[in-house]
Amino acid sequence: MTSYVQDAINAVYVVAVLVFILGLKAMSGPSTARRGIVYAGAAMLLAVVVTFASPGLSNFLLIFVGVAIGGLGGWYWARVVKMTAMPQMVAMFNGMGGGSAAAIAAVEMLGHLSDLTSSSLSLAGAVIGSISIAGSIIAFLKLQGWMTSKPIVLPARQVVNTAVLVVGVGFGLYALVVLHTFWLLPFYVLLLLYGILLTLPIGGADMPVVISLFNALTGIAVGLDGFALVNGPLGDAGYAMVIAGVLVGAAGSLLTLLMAKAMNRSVSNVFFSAFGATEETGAAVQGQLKPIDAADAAIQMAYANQVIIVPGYGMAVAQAQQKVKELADLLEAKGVTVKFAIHPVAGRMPGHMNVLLAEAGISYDKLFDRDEINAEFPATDVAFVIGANDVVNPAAHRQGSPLYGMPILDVEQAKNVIVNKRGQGKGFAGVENDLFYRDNTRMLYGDAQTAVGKLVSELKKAT
Amino acid sequence: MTSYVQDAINAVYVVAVLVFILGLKAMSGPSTARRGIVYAGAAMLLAVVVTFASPGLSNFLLIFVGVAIGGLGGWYWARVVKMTAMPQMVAMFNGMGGGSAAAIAAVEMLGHLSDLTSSSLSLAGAVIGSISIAGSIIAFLKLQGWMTSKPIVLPARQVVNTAVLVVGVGFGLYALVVLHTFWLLPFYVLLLLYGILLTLPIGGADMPVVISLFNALTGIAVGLDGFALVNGPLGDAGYAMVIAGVLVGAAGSLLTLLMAKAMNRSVSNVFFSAFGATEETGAAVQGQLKPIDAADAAIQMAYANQVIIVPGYGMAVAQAQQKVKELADLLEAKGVTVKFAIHPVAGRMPGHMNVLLAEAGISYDKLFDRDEINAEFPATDVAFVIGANDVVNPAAHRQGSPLYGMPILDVEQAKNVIVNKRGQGKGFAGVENDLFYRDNTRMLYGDAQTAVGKLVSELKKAT
Amino acid sequence: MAADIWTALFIALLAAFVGYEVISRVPVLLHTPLMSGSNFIHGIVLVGAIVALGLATTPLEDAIGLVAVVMGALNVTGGYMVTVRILAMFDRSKGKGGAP
Amino acid sequence: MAADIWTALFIALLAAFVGYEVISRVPVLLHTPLMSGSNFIHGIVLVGAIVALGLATTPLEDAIGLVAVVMGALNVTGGYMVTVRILAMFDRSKGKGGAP
Ligand SMILES: NC(=O)c1ccc[n+]([C@@H]2O[C@H](COP(=O)([O-])OP(=O)(O)OC[C@H]3O[C@@H](n4cnc5c(N)ncnc54)[C@H](OP(=O)(O)O)[C@@H]3O)[C@@H](O)[C@H]2O)c1
Ligand SMILES: NC(=O)c1ccc[n+]([C@@H]2O[C@H](COP(=O)([O-])OP(=O)(O)OC[C@H]3O[C@@H](n4cnc5c(N)ncnc54)[C@H](OP(=O)(O)O)[C@@H]3O)[C@@H](O)[C@H]2O)c1
Repeated sequence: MTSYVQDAINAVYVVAVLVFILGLKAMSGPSTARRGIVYAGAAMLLAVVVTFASPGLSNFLLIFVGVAIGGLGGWYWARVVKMTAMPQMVAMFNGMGGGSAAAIAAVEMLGHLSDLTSSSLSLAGAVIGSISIAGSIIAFLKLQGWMTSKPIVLPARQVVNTAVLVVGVGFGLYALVVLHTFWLLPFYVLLLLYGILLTLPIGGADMPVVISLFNALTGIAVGLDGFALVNGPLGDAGYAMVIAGVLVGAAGSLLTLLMAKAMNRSVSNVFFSAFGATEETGAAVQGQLKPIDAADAAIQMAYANQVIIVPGYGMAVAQAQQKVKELADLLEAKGVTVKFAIHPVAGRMPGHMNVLLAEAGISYDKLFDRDEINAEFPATDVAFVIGANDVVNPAAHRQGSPLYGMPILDVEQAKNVIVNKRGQGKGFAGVENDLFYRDNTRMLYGDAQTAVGKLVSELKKAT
Repeated sequence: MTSYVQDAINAVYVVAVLVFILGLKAMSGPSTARRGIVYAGAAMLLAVVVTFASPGLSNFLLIFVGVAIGGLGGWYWARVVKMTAMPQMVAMFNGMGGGSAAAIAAVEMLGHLSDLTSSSLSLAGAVIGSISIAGSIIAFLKLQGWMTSKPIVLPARQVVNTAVLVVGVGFGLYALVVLHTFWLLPFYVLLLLYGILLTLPIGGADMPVVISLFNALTGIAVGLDGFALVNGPLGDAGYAMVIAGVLVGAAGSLLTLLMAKAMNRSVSNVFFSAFGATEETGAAVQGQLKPIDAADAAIQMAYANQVIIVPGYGMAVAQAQQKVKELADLLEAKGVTVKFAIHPVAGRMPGHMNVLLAEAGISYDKLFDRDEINAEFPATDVAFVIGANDVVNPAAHRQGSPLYGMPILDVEQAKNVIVNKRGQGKGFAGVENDLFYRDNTRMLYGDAQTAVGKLVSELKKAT
Repeated sequence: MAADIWTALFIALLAAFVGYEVISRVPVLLHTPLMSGSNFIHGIVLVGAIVALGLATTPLEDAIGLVAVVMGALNVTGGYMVTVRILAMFDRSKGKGGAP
Repeated sequence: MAADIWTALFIALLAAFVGYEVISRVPVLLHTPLMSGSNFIHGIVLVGAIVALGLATTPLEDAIGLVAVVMGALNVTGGYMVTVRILAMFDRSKGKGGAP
């Protein structure tokens, strides 16, 4: 009997793994992405449900309570959270996965410390899972603004961090050797501490890369747990964990590298340089900032043939996307062609601008990639830069600049450039931007929401 | 002890599988391809060598003899064979793999007919392996010219073939059910027969697709054998077979589809339509063939600014590549720019033209893809087509033609076209080619080797 | 036991390749949903957590197992929901082609 | 036994994905060497053949096992040699870039 049940369960796991892979594949193309996640979700549900039929389980009440709390909590939280808080949400749920992996490893080690192969694998899973949960929580706190998003740089941190890691792992290994579970306690404490220390010196703006890396790490932790459990209670479900975990581990590692590359950083640079803490580079810039007021800016845009709007991080923090949509609609009503130039790493997460503008109801076919739109700037009357800085910084063309090599939007070639920002704040990379000092550039100061709001009222008045 | 040996062997298999995958990956890019095969070869050697250390083996003398015969034979044969005979060589070695898989399955079934799971898997491996070896041998005979390469169409073949397959598999299943190995004999005989019958109606020109499909099938047969052996004597070596086999099965299936697509056929069409046996389509063509003699052709080329040479199947069968090289050198000596336009499916195997021309010593940077060169024809004085037909047939632009949709080389746009062929023979697709009747086209009749030879002597005379 | 580790290694090796290949050509635009989607997929950890809690014998194991289940469930449902919401934002993409 | 079939299924599933992904964007030019190269890789059948012959007990099994070994060895060495020779033809490609 049990054998048939086991076969049926295994079949479900095999199918689930198949669908996960197909789902992930589908998720890497824009047109198939939604279908991918829905299928993967169905497969996951199935895999979780059949697990209840695994032979020898007890504790069903507790399991139900746990699944209910976590499931409803996660569902609710993810539904109500604002779109702009998505990155920290991903960080949080990812951390939960790492925590779960660490906890499973703990249960396993408490029960079967004597099986050296399994415990070693569990220990490895616990190391990685603990780092992932602690680090992810710090990332969450920083992005949520419950903790300064500035890099926090402790003295001698490389030495201290390494020491914490080594001593922590040492406690774990000692527990395996002397077969005494007590030593797992300091092991976990130190590993969690290490995760915190590792993440503190990283600035908020680097967080997408960090989250992606912790995501990959959690995958690996899950895979290691699966490894450890294959011969024990889990059987082939262990393989499903190994596959899903390693899959995410590999995919996530690659994604981390791609993300870092897209913003012209290296991963080790993100983790070990405390970028943004001290940096203040940039050659002295010639020229003057020339302000413009909302009325004049509105007139310039209203009489333009074509306006290209370049949104950046400032638009996101000011939540100005609705106003921007109104502005675009008004301009179009006046016969102006309005396009949006979207830089891939504008904002603070990949695809940030697309997500916000789409949310505000701006039609997707007005959004253009760098490659699609760069050639159009020379023929554009007004380029309106809203809270963007690095992605339009011509310093990227100059060797020696920290931005050197980053592909930028060639805004400076437009006939007129209007830049909205609050003051003289630098961009994420901390580099001066001489675009702002050019002859054809005017500065429209103020918070993006207010400033664009004023433009909107000016335009309405003019009608 | 054995356990450590076993671990070491397993580690080698894991590494071997890793290298196979990397090797295959490398082989799909032109610049890394050679490195890929060399690494894969080293991994294979290692995997074979450690297998000798597997616990419980005997019969070492026989094994050595077998490996020596097969190894030296394969090595020698593959070294001495002419480059033009490569496709049938691949077919042959692939068939050997299928045969080996079928034979392993036989040994397995003879020894352990009572284990139903393993025997069923072995039986499946035997079915596929037998088809693969028999079919591959027919493909070899056809391509080698030891058998007519025309499709051989037997009456009622669909019915007969299906019957042979069904009855054959029936014998095999019967053997498993009654646990009597005798019935494996008619099983093997009928399956081999099926492989022959399946391949007979396929014309020589379709063979690359067929070989690729049998290649994928052999992979699957090897995978099935591995599957069957995992729990038995092979242990984790079985997994190595499963992975390598399924890898090739999947890669080979995809490759088969890609190949069929590149020549505008479907795989089922290849197998079930006996293409080329009856077909004789093509609208009536207006106009006249206008011959040219070698002297005039030579003069035209010598006074051209640019000559584009378009080689095809006829050049390959005539083995004219050396003469073509001479021709190109002479023209260049006279200041003529000479380029080669290579259609991806010119000839009878993918990459055929590149291989032959490169072998003749023509520098690779004179060979151009369709995409690279098509735009150049209008500015070309002479396009010289040597034994190509379908790949330059403008009928591909006309809906309704069997060639419709195939991307072609737009030779007809050159100022002058000189076509070398032996007579009025049609191309592989059997379609009339009205390029030959155009006003700017002249026919240079004769076997490619002779005709190009004459051109060469004319040019030498002129110097 | 030892043999199964090798099997698991084979599996891990292949899974790593699949993961790598699947992601290797993804547009920057999809980095965030893809990160979130793969976050959801390691939610399979819930399966392990259920088994761990289901087989727990001491109160301490029960407690840690419960934590594992709650966290795993948070991962899996939250990860799913976030991904669906992010992708919903991209849905207007219909008009503009995108990858093949 | 039954369990191992599932394991092997996992492995086969993953291997199929890897095979598919690895080949999915290959230029026509490389179809022939790639066919030949994958032909070589299923030469791993020789490993199975060696074990089969090594464990054969009756004369009939010996004979069939020997055939399996000979054929497997032909596959593996011939497949290797042919691939190397075909690729050697492409070696002049150096000058002209090619895929990254
Ligand atoms: N997309 C990603 O995945 C990602 C992830 C991490 C990091 N990054 C990095 O982030 C940068 C993104 O470039 P970006 O051009 O979008 O932004 P940015 O270079 O960070 O510049 C943002 C500008 O907006 C202004 N600003 C801030 N708050 C504002 C508000 N409320 N209203 C109006 N303006 C405001 C700031 O100047 P004031 O202070 O004077 O107002 C600042 O100069 C790149 O360097 C990229 O590498 C991107
Ligand atoms: N590359 C591949 O992988 C592959 C594989 C299978 C099939 N195919 C198919 O093969 C075709 C290839 O096109 P193609 O243009 O290269 O060849 P083709 O269409 O087959 O035409 C070859 C021409 O060469 C002439 N010819 C034959 N022997 C000759 C000789 N000794 N000297 C001079 N001319 C000779 C023939 O005419 P005469 O008889 O009048 O001389 C014939 O018209 C396509 O249809 C393709 O789909 C390609």
